[in-house]
Parts: sequence; C-alpha cells; structure tokens
Amino acid sequence: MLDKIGIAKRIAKEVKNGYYVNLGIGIPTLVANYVCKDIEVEFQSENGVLGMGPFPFEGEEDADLINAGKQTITTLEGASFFDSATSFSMIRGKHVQLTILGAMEVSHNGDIANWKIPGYMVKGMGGAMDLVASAENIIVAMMHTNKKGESKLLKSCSLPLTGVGCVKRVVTNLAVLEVSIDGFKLLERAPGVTVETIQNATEGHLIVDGEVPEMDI
Amino acid sequence: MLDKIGIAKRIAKEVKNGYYVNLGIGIPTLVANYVCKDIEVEFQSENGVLGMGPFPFEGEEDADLINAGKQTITTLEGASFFDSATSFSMIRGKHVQLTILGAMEVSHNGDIANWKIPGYMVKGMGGAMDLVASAENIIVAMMHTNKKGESKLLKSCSLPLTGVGCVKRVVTNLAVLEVSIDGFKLLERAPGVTVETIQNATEGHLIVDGEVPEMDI
Amino acid sequence: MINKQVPNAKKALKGLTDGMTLMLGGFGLCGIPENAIAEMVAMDVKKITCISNNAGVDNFGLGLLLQKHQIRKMVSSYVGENDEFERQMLSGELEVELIPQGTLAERCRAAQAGFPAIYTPAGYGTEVAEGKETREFDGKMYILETAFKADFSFVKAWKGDAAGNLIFKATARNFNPNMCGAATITVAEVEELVPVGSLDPNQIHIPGIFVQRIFEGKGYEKRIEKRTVRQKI
Amino acid sequence: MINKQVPNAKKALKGLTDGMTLMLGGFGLCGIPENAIAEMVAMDVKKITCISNNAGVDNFGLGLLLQKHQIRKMVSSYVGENDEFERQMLSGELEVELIPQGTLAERCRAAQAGFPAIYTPAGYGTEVAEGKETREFDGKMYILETAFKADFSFVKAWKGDAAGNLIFKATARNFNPNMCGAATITVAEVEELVPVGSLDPNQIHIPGIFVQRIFEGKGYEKRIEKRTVRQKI
Repeated sequence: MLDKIGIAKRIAKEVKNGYYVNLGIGIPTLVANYVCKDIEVEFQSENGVLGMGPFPFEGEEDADLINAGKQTITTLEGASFFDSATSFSMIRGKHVQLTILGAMEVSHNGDIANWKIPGYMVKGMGGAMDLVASAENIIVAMMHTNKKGESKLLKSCSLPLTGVGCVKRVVTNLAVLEVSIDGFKLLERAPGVTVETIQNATEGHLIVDGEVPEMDI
Repeated sequence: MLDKIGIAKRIAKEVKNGYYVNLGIGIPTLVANYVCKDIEVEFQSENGVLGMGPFPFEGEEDADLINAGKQTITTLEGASFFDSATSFSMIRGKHVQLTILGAMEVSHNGDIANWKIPGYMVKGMGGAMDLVASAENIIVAMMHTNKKGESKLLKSCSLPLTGVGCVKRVVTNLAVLEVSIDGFKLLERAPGVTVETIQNATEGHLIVDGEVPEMDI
Repeated sequence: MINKQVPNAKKALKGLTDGMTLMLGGFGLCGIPENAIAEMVAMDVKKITCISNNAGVDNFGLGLLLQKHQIRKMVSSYVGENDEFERQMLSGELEVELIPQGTLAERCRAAQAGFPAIYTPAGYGTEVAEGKETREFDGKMYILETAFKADFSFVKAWKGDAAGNLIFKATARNFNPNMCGAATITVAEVEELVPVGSLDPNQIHIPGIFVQRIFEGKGYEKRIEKRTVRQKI
Repeated sequence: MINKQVPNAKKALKGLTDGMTLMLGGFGLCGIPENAIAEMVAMDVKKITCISNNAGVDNFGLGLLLQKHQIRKMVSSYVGENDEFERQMLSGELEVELIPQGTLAERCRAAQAGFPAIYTPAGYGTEVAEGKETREFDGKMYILETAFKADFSFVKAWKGDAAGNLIFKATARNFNPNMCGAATITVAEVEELVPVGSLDPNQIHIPGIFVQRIFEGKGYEKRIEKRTVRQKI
C-alpha cells in the first residue's frame, strides 16, 4: 500500500519528455518533486505561469508570484507569464499534455467528481472543469477509498460531476488503473497489495486480465 | 464643390476630443492632417498599432513599422503595438469610436458597398467588413458621383455589400448627409453648391428640411 | 495622446452607484485593485454584483466589502478561505454563482472583444450546463456561454502611463488584462505611473484604448495568502 | 525547459508534404516568414492551401510560391499587388477564399485556444455570410465562423529562445502570435535566437508552449512595400 508520496512517485513516471504538465492541489503538487531529472518537462499553473520552479527560499517570497494554489513560487529559466484567458487557451487548446488532479469519485466510464459535496460549503470548481473538459490525458491521484472505507472508484458517481468521460488513468494507494470502455482495467498493484484487496475496494467494474504486475517505483 | 482635401477637411471636424479613430485608405488617410491640434485623438491602424504618427523622414523608414495601407509610418508618444486579434477586439468591441472609410456606393438605409465590382479583379475586403459591422460611428468619404456621373448615393446598392445599415454619415464633394430611417438627410451644402445640384446627383431619397447651410471648413 | 489620468481613487470611482455590476481583477489576493476596494468601502456602495475569480479573505480584498454587507452577488470560480462569505452564503444573504475559471476569463475577453457568446467544453455534463444551450462540434460537446455585461471594471497593474497603457507584473497579471475594456468604464490603478513615452510600445500588455481612467495607487499591502518556502541546505 | 530549437529551415519544415494546409504570418511583406517560404520553394511542395492575410507581391513573399505554381488555394482578406496571382485566379488555376481580416485573425485564435467556432458580426448581410449560420444576440446579427484547421503554422518573430518563447517587433507582430499553436506544428523563425533565460518572462509575447520548432533565420530582406516619407522642413 502506498502513502501520498508513493502515489506521487508512481504518477511521476507517467510524465514523459517534452510534456507540459498542470498539477492540481494536494497529491498532484508533490509529483513535481519526483519527475526524472533527465527529461525536459515544464509545469503550467493556470493562474498564469509556465516554467514553475520550487518554492522560494525564506525572505525571497514575492507576493506577485504565486501558483494556482496561491502558494509563493519561483520560476525557472525559460519561464513566461500570461493572462488568464491565454492560460486557458493553453489548456482548452490541448497545448498542456498532461493534467494530474485529485478526485472524490471516479466512475468506470471516466466521469469525475471533485468539487462539490451537497450539504457542505461549496468552494467552487476553480479551473478543474476547464482542465477535465479539455485535456487529452488526465490522471487522477487519490486514495482508493474514502475515510469511511467506501470505494471512490464507482459504477457511477454519486456526487455532482466535474466532467464526463474524461479520466484516462487513476493512481491510488492500492493500484494503477486505466479507464476503458468496459471498466477499470487493473494495470499494476501497489507493493504487497493483492488483486483481491483491490477488487474489494473497487465498486466500479474491475477488469483483471492475466497476471497483474506490482508497481515499480 | 470640394476637392478631396476639402472633403478630408470637413470630415476632420467630425473628429472629437478623446476619439480613437480608424482611417481607411484614400481620402480618409488625409483626414489626419486636418484634425484640430487642440484636441486629443489617437489613430488606430488595424494591422496592429495605436498612436500612429506621420510618415518617417527619408532614411528613417522601418520595414517593421507600417500602417494598414502598407505605408511606412512613425508612432507618437503613448503608442502601442499588438496582434491582429487584439486589433479587431478594439474594433469589434467598439473601443474605436470613429471609422472613416471610402465607398463605391451607399444606400439611404445605410448599406455600403466598397470591396467588389463583379467582372473586375477582386482584391478583398481587408478589414472593412469588420469595421462597418462593428463601429458605432461610421463616416463615408467619397465623391458624390462616379466617373460616369452616376450617383453613388442610392436607394439600394447595386454592388455586393460590405455591410448593412451601418453608415451614419456621408461627406462628399457636394454635401454632408446623415443616414436616417427616412433617407439621406441633407445637413450641409459644399460652398457654392445648390440644393438642386445635390438633389440631381442623389438617386436615393433626399430629405431637405428647411434652409440647408453651407459648410464651414 | 488621450489623457486618462485622474488624481485619485475617489475621482476614479465617480459614477459608481448601488446595484451595479463590477469586474475585479486578481487571483486570490494577488493583483487585486486594493485602492479601488478601499474606496468602495469608504463610499459604502451597496448591493453590488462582483465578477471576480475569488472573494478575498475575511479581512482583506473583497472580504472588506463582505464585512460591510456591500455585496449582493458574487460570480467566481473559487470562494474558499473566507468565513464571513460562508456565513452570508449559507444564510441566503449573499447570492453566489460559481463558474469554471476558464469560462470566467473568456466571458470577460468576449465582452472586451465584442463577441456576444462563446462555446466552451468546460462544464458540459455537469450542473454548470443546466439550462444552457449545448452543441456538438466535431464530435465534442460545448456549452454556449454569454459575454459578461458590467458597469465598471477595476484592475491593478504594475506600471502605467497617462495614455492608459498598462504593464502587469508576474502572476499579478491574471484576469486583469482580460477585464480591461470589458465593462462600460475600466479603471486601472497602478503601482507606478510613469511618464508617457517611457514605456516601450512593443512591451505594453494592455493598450490605453481599453482603459478609461488611470491613477497611481497608494500603500499597497500585497498580502501573501499562502507563504510557502523551502529551506536553504 | 523543453528545447524546441532546430538547426535550420530544412529541419524545421520536416514533415511538410503536398496538399497540406498552412498558416503564414505577416501583413503585406511585414513580418513574413521569409526563411520558411524560401525553403518551401526549394522543397517544391505542391498543392498547398495558404491561410495568410495577403499573398505577397510578384517576386517576394508568397509570390515566390505562386511563381512556381505551388499554391492550390489562398484564404486571405486582401490579395492585391500581385499580377501573377490575378492571372492564376482568373484562369481558375488558383482557388481564392476572401474573408474579413478580423474573422481571419479570430479563426486562428479560436484554433489556438480550443474554441470550435465564433460568432462575429463581420460580413453579416453580405456574400461572406452566404451558406453560413446566422444568429441574433441582443438585437444584433452575427455569423458563425469555424476555427481553422491547419497542418503547419509558419511565423516570424524578432527574438526567441530555445524554449520557443517569442517577442515580435512593432507591426511585424500582426497575425504571427495568433497563428502560434493554431496548427498541428508551429514553426517559428526568429531574427535573433537568444540564450534561454535572457528574455524577461514578463515581456514574452508568445510562451514557448505554442511553438514546436524554432530556428534563427538568415538573410532577412524585409522588403518595404510602400515606402512613404515626409520631407524635412
């Protein structure tokens, strides 16, 4: 079973040379730390920066330089700033190749719910609806089950949707799964996790095709 | 009767303090020379410049700095450069207050034809269709009649249209006319030109309401 | 050159009245029109509708207007980090319309550029699409979203000149350029008002034609919402 | 940083084949991709469709491709100043689609920004609207125009870096930024390729994400189409 850092490390392997990547808040933010140093990657933040770098050293924070999570950041060589409309042109126009974000629920047809729980204060969807409606390649990073132990990989989402039929891949503390027309295809098991454990934690249709290898992180 | 410079001088009086103005090719280009020096005006050219100045001195031409007529130009203090989409945002978004352009025909309901003569080589509409479809305030500068002596102010345009119901005012070598729901309203006569002369040169419905003053140029 | 300079925030906000619809630039507390907000608090203008990506925090940004119950409705993409906001929203005192961030940006740009509406895929199949026209293009579904209509747009830039030309700094740019010229009157406040002619015409982010009034703001606090740092090794 | 640099025009045009649809920046002869055009002449690529505001003059710009009968179709707003163009058009050898200049710019921008179509008032009631969907918004009529689909986009910038970041100069900017990222592959040629990190991130006109290949062009002629001057008094 993986912890959050483990999930981030596994997702980092999905980041390929030449990718522009948008990282959501939470586990996705951690992914940047584990991307292979030998490949060329740039991180986009939808508030208007391409070429994001690490957090600043203490005393070097700039109030005018933040990411979409409102955290102070730095930029790397080759960075650029732009307005919000241009930022979403990059996203909607499919110039950002990979979007990694968290979710409360994913259904086996690729629907995602991650912005609203009826009865609770709704903070808003931010850029998530634009991201999931546009990106060619969406990876969800989340725990396989919620705090009550209920599956977050469902036949059909119960929460209000963020996007329909858009998720391509899900990486959880238990497994790597691909969204296919027939359901969640189990690609890899987390170290020490059995297929049976994954099956029990997955409410949506799970496809197990032959031997399922363990993740190599 | 006015010559082209006279028409330009008369139109220059329509340019008010604080106006952003787009000038078409031909007589409209001349207007810039006669705008009152005491008012604040900026000229926009749709190829991407605001704050156009006069032609450069010989030897100071810059191939990267032209107007929409492809002539070498200069800029004034406070000028800015921008891309074509932004340029037409200014036009379509009604940020340019006044458009002055030439025409082959104008009808008394405000239609304009100025881009195509069937049977002749068609060069294209350039930015004219965007300008006439968007501007709040469009003044046409032209001769009252064509080379054959036929009226260019018509009941209905015979040539392919550039825009419909958009012209607000026409200044010709003979008169200043306003486009109203009832027809061309005669506002001013060129020096020495009689109402009868204007009537004879106008095929579209001409409205003569009381004494028509002579232009003050 | 057409002079857009006004002496202060008070003159810049002339004509702002109760019930108006306003656009306000900024992302979180980054790049917000601090002086215009302070002046609105002083004016005590009421029942305003704010189109702004976020709603500030309890005691800064639009939170200052919320404290005084000056806002009737917020149109935003994300409104966390604000307890008073939550209280007013849950009590029904404050109306909230949540829309996708890219849709918000483009509805501003549509107003700026004279487009009546746009087709965006964002929100298709979700409650954001409810009651809206949808349409297929090349096998993909889109929602028709209309251009915003606002009375005032308040933006904050880094440098500007009396001609209204603006330059923004880093990610304080965000929605500010898209809101210029997107309302009847655009008011720009700048950290530094420089002499006309000192900005490179090639490097201006927003040409002055999109701005009606400009003034040099005072006492920018530029509060940091989430100070995150790394340790020197 | 993702490196987009290629050594020369030949490498930059790799994959360009007969029958493709291309976007080319420039207004008249100002800001045209001279090196890409020269390479296309050398490659002798045929039956291409060019989306470009103008068609060059007889012996420069796109006129060089016309001379060799390489262009099947032009999509432009204005095509004067070119006798060979006129001859080929009147003989039916060359297909020409004339569209309003603002529509041309925005159909590029729509492709860049992932919008399927736009509503513009330009051309309503004229032959440009024939066969197109029209629609009323707030009492005004608009035409639905679709985003362009192109295989290559060739743009010319003033300065650029290996990350693909671009800065344009004066009115040589024109359609170039709007065509970046509007085709499958965007090829940028620059007068000067500067080291990564030397461009101010705040002053970049086109972020590198919109550019797939970049190279430093050679021997720019930058011909002036209409040299107009005033006399020193």
